[in-house]
Amino acid sequence: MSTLDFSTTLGNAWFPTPTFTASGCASSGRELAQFFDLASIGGVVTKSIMSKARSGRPTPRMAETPSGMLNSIGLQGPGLDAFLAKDIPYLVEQKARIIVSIAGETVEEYSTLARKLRAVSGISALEVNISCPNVENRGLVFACDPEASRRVIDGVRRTIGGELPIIAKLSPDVTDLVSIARGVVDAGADALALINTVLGMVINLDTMRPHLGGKTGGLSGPAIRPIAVRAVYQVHAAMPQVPILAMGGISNGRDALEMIAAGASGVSIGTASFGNPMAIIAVQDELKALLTAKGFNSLRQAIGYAHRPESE
Amino acid sequence: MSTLDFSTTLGNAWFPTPTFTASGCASSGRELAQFFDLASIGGVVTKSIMSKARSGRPTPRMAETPSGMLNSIGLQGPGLDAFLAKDIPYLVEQKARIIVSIAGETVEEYSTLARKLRAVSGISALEVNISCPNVENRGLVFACDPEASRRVIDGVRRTIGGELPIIAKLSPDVTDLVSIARGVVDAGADALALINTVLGMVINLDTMRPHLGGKTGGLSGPAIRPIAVRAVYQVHAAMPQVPILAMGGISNGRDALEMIAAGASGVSIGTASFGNPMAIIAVQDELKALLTAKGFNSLRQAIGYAHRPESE
Amino acid sequence: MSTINKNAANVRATIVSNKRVGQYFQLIINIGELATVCKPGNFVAINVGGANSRMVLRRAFAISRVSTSAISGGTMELIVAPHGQGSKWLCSQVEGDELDVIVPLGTAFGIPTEPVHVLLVGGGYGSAPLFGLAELLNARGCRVDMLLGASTAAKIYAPMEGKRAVNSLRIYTEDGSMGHKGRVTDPIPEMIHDSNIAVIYSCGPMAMLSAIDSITRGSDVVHQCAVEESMACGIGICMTCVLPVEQEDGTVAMLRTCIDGPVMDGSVVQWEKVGKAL
Amino acid sequence: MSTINKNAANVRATIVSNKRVGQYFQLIINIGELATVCKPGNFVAINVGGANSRMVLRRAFAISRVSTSAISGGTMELIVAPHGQGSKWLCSQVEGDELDVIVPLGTAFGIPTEPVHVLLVGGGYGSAPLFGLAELLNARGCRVDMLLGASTAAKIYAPMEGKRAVNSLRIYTEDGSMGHKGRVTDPIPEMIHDSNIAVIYSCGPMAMLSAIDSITRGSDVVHQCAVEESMACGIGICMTCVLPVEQEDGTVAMLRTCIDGPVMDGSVVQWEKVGKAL
Ligand SMILES: Cc1cc2nc3c(=O)[nH]c(=O)nc-3n(C[C@H](O)[C@H](O)[C@H](O)COP(=O)(O)OP(=O)(O)OC[C@H]3O[C@@H](n4cnc5c(N)ncnc54)[C@H](O)[C@@H]3O)c2cc1C
Ligand SMILES: Cc1cc2nc3c(=O)[nH]c(=O)nc-3n(C[C@H](O)[C@H](O)[C@H](O)COP(=O)(O)OP(=O)(O)OC[C@H]3O[C@@H](n4cnc5c(N)ncnc54)[C@H](O)[C@@H]3O)c2cc1C
Ligand SMILES: Cc1cc2nc3c(=O)[nH]c(=O)nc-3n(C[C@H](O)[C@H](O)[C@H](O)COP(=O)(O)O)c2cc1C
Ligand SMILES: Cc1cc2nc3c(=O)[nH]c(=O)nc-3n(C[C@H](O)[C@H](O)[C@H](O)COP(=O)(O)O)c2cc1C
Ligand code: FES
Ligand code: FES
Repeated sequence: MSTLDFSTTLGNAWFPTPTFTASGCASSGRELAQFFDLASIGGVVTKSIMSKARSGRPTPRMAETPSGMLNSIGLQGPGLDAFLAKDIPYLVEQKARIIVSIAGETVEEYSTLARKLRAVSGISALEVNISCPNVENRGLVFACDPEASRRVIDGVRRTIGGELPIIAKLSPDVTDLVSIARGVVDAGADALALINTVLGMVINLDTMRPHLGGKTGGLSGPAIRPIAVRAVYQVHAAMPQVPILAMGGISNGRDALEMIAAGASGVSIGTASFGNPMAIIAVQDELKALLTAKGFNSLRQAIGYAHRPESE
Repeated sequence: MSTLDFSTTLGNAWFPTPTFTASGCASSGRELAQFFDLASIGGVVTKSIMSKARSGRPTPRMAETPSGMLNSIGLQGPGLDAFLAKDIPYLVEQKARIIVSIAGETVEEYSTLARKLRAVSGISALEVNISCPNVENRGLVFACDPEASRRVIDGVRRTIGGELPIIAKLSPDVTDLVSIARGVVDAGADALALINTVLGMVINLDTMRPHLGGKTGGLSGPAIRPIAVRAVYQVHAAMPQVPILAMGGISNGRDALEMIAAGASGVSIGTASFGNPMAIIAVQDELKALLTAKGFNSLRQAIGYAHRPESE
Repeated sequence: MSTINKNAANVRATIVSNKRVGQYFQLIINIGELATVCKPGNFVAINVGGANSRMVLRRAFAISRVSTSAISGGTMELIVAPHGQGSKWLCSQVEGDELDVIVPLGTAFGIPTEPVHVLLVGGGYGSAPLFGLAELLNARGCRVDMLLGASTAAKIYAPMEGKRAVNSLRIYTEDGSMGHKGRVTDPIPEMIHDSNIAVIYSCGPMAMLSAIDSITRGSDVVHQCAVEESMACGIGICMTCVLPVEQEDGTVAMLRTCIDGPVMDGSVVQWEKVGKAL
Repeated sequence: MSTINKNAANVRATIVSNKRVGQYFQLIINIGELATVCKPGNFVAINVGGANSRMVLRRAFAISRVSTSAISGGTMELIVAPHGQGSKWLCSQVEGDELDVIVPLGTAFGIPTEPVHVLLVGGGYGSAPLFGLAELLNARGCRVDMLLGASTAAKIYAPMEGKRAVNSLRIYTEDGSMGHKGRVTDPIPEMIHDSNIAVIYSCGPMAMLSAIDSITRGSDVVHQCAVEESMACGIGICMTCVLPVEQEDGTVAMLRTCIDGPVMDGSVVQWEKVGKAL
């Protein structure tokens, strides 16, 4: 029996396993380290970091929904400097592979973040979260605007040079995901992260008002998995050469394999960790067992398998 | 104790209760009539009818997903003539209020359908399902294209005259739902139906291929309810005067009240009827009890309540 | 025009017993008066997962047998394979638990008016409804031969009592772990040739039904098969459960197997078009 | 830097008993060795709804008491109000059922090094963790007064045994159905004035905690309160459970109540900013 090659790559970054935390769902990594060794997973994707400290949205920041949840955190975080001083050294010390997620309010802010991260060692890749309101354009979310998306990635690419792979994280709340994906790839993204949360709302029937402090929130969890699988499939069909880091409701190895077959090179686990801090480890073990049971010699062979004609 | 005025209007059509079937989730009405009196609900929204008979998509046509399902029926139906000969007379005989849903592959087909329906008596309103591929524009779904959406509604409006209210049914799979909504209202829609299913996919891990015969399918059920509530809230905020028929995961009276508070004048129940054929009756009874318990004298008072400032 | 089984009702029904039988579970469920209107071939649709379930759709199961006794009232028997999350949940329910059931649904096997020679072919749990059918046919004076097949012995469902109404029973397993080694369809051509079989009743995987159709096609043998398509509602309102069926006028229509089936005339089902666009 | 409770572990734990007490359910759960590392104020996070549940998030409950006996091993007690679908599910579980629990989580009540006079104030099920706390304080020689309040008698949780460690206990109900009619906060100003209360420990609705803060603000009385914000994860990874808290440098930060709480210093919580953007 041959052993499975479980490794994967996103751009020029290599990872021993294809399982990652999802941005914003693992805080700084410390908390999950109580439950498993951070070096044992593919990597930690950090909470999206901005230039300055941010206190985020008012509470309540969550609502549970059928097989999912809404969150409206509003990118609370310590700002880049504190992040570089405290969180990165900790993760490096744990021998975790690190994907830093960045977020900005202007095209310039993204470039600034990239510039400061350029020289930081121990980082495997940058995930660029463009699901943020663009203050220069009436708060329209970057990821919903092909031109703004392109400009953000272009700015980051120019700043960062060819060193670090750029993973552009897209929102599913668009009419034509493939054209946005094409735009950011043309602008220099090495890989894509699909999908960010879906915009949703819950009304609190006691107050008869929107339940969340931020009114709307992002829907995540198993409820959105079929949307994520479709997004990965569509984008992989259009650009089979571009690696995809897939996320959206992945809770077990079967969910992960759906994403891999649809075209993902790696998977991020977010909401599932809230219900089960060991979810990533479970996904990793189950995915490995499934691939082996199906006779694959490597993860690579399974990537995009669902696109092959029925006859193969 | 005052009795609740439970009636509602969509355009100039009046209904004694605000609870409807959802298009495509009640077949011709006959089947549900075995479980309750069709005249006892607000009305029956018929399966979207096209000019000619259609056999629809290959099987499998469904996949269950967490708190939801995917369907890819592909608008199977008998065509308008058979529909007018068999289904309408039956519904009229049951004293059901009827909203006829129409679908087309071209702008012209919608107008043709409207022309033939114009003279048919016993119809309360037309629901125009524009979530169909436009054969004249590379199969791009009408509802994802502001201009095509507008042209469909404009054509129907011109044909039908001022008699029948037009309810334009929109897809949530767009970047800017409000602008599509504005476009169809400007073109003559009296009301909006929100939301159609969300595009999704499931991979069958036995075959490692898309599970559905049609590959992608429409996601419905409780999983999408937060998306639907958000859509209703956004559109009502932008156009508070336009009545909304809300649908998407409504399974009980509380779900219905969320939609009403977000801005809906009526609710359609689709997927919930698959699990519980009496779901519409349950929603109706529970919604009535909830409104009464909260001290409302009429449904009307609760419509859009969530938009009021906290202080009220 | 086809309509929903006119006896169908949505009831809460209590589980009388749940026993493991090979790889299946035999559930006896109290459905009171409704037991008297269930016919061989009819099925039920059951809610699964309980109050906080993420499963929103009903599951369909063939009624294996009904019995109406003075003590327990009317009951029905189901033979359930623990397949996915919903059927596994059902198999884990115990005596006294309540189920939300719609029963009876769908068409029934047609019973010949003459005492003819019939062959019953069951694959896996597909044998379940055949024993009740055999009793009925036997009571009408038919000669009833039965063939049961499965991949392996534990998937053969053949209760002792059930065999009483059968004149002959042959079992086939693909791995040879019980009865003859081979497919359940292997002996059919010879049986048709050697004896005067008027009707084949079949229930099992679609591939088995289709194979029987190829055998009976062109012959005088009537083939009544109980088909199985993925069903979202079971009551005719969703259009997911369709099969391509030839109409009287020669056209092919996608018919709902929850209403126009599950029992269908095998010769009009367009087997080669199943899973294809028309 | 604040971190997750270093003793926290994810375990499967068996329910030893589940009893109705007024409008609450008292659950005794076997958590073995972990019982020895639970402190008054700590909480647990429990998975709800079982295998096919549509509820994806854990529910948080204060540990009311722990006990370590030779026979049953270590157990913890929870007092659960059947509020929404998740807590109702938990209340419906019976002896022998297994739960997926993360325990212990969060901060604990600080115990004074001197035998001072303390006041414990509990609202509704908020009284649960106070009895274990009272025992500890009593053992340290503190004078322990207790005030319990709720809207109505059935929502007062005050077990017989619990009262032993308390020097005085006064109960307030808003409808007057038990004890004094009024709010549990009504007598506090006078009590502070009349006696030498050094610390108030409180647990209950946020409005109650905030009201106590207005009373103690500017005084020497230390206010340790166990707060309750909506929590998605309970282990510090989601940032949903935050409260605005004044930092040493005078700035206000949104701190995670699952890690920096639930027990917090009431005087640094910015009560008027709760639910507002900073
Ligand atoms: C008319 C009819 C009679 C049946 N009789 C029996 C019987 O007597 N014993 C038995 O064990 N099984 C029977 N089945 C199959 C049974 O319905 C499926 O095994 C069951 O629905 C699978 O559900 P699950 O939750 O375990 O699997 P999942 O894979 O989780 O099911 C997901 C969804 O797909 C549907 N689905 C999956 N497989 C099937 C299937 N084979 N047929 C229809 N829908 C499916 C389910 O209903 C559900 O909505 C019958 C099916 C039909 C249509
Ligand atoms: C530190 C802490 C200690 C607690 N101790 C107790 C206790 O001892 N006894 C008790 O009965 N209850 C306690 N609660 C409240 C308990 O967590 C909620 O009542 C429960 O989560 C509600 O879940 P549900 O499924 O019944 O309601 P739902 O309304 O269905 O819950 C929906 C979601 O909102 C969250 N949520 C709703 N209300 C609350 C709340 N008040 N606090 C936190 N999250 C909430 C739930 O966790 C869930 O994710 C405590 C809460 C916290 C944060
Ligand atoms: C509480 C919470 C916070 C999140 N914060 C971020 C974030 O800071 N940056 C980001 O790119 N995505 C963020 N996300 C989105 C997730 O990374 C992920 O894309 C999404 O939740 C879908 O995956 P899941 O269903 O596994 O959670 C957040 C999600 C949640 C639930
Ligand atoms: C099986 C199925 C068939 C449907 N067919 C149609 C249709 O013909 N026309 C239409 O406008 N919407 C159709 N829909 C969408 C529903 O009308 C509704 O908008 C959607 O399912 C969301 O509501 P629900 O979650 O209550 O099902 C269909 C949905 C399902 C599940
Ligand atoms: S299962 Fe819904 S129509 Fe047959
Ligand atoms: S509940 Fe998730 S950080 Fe506190």
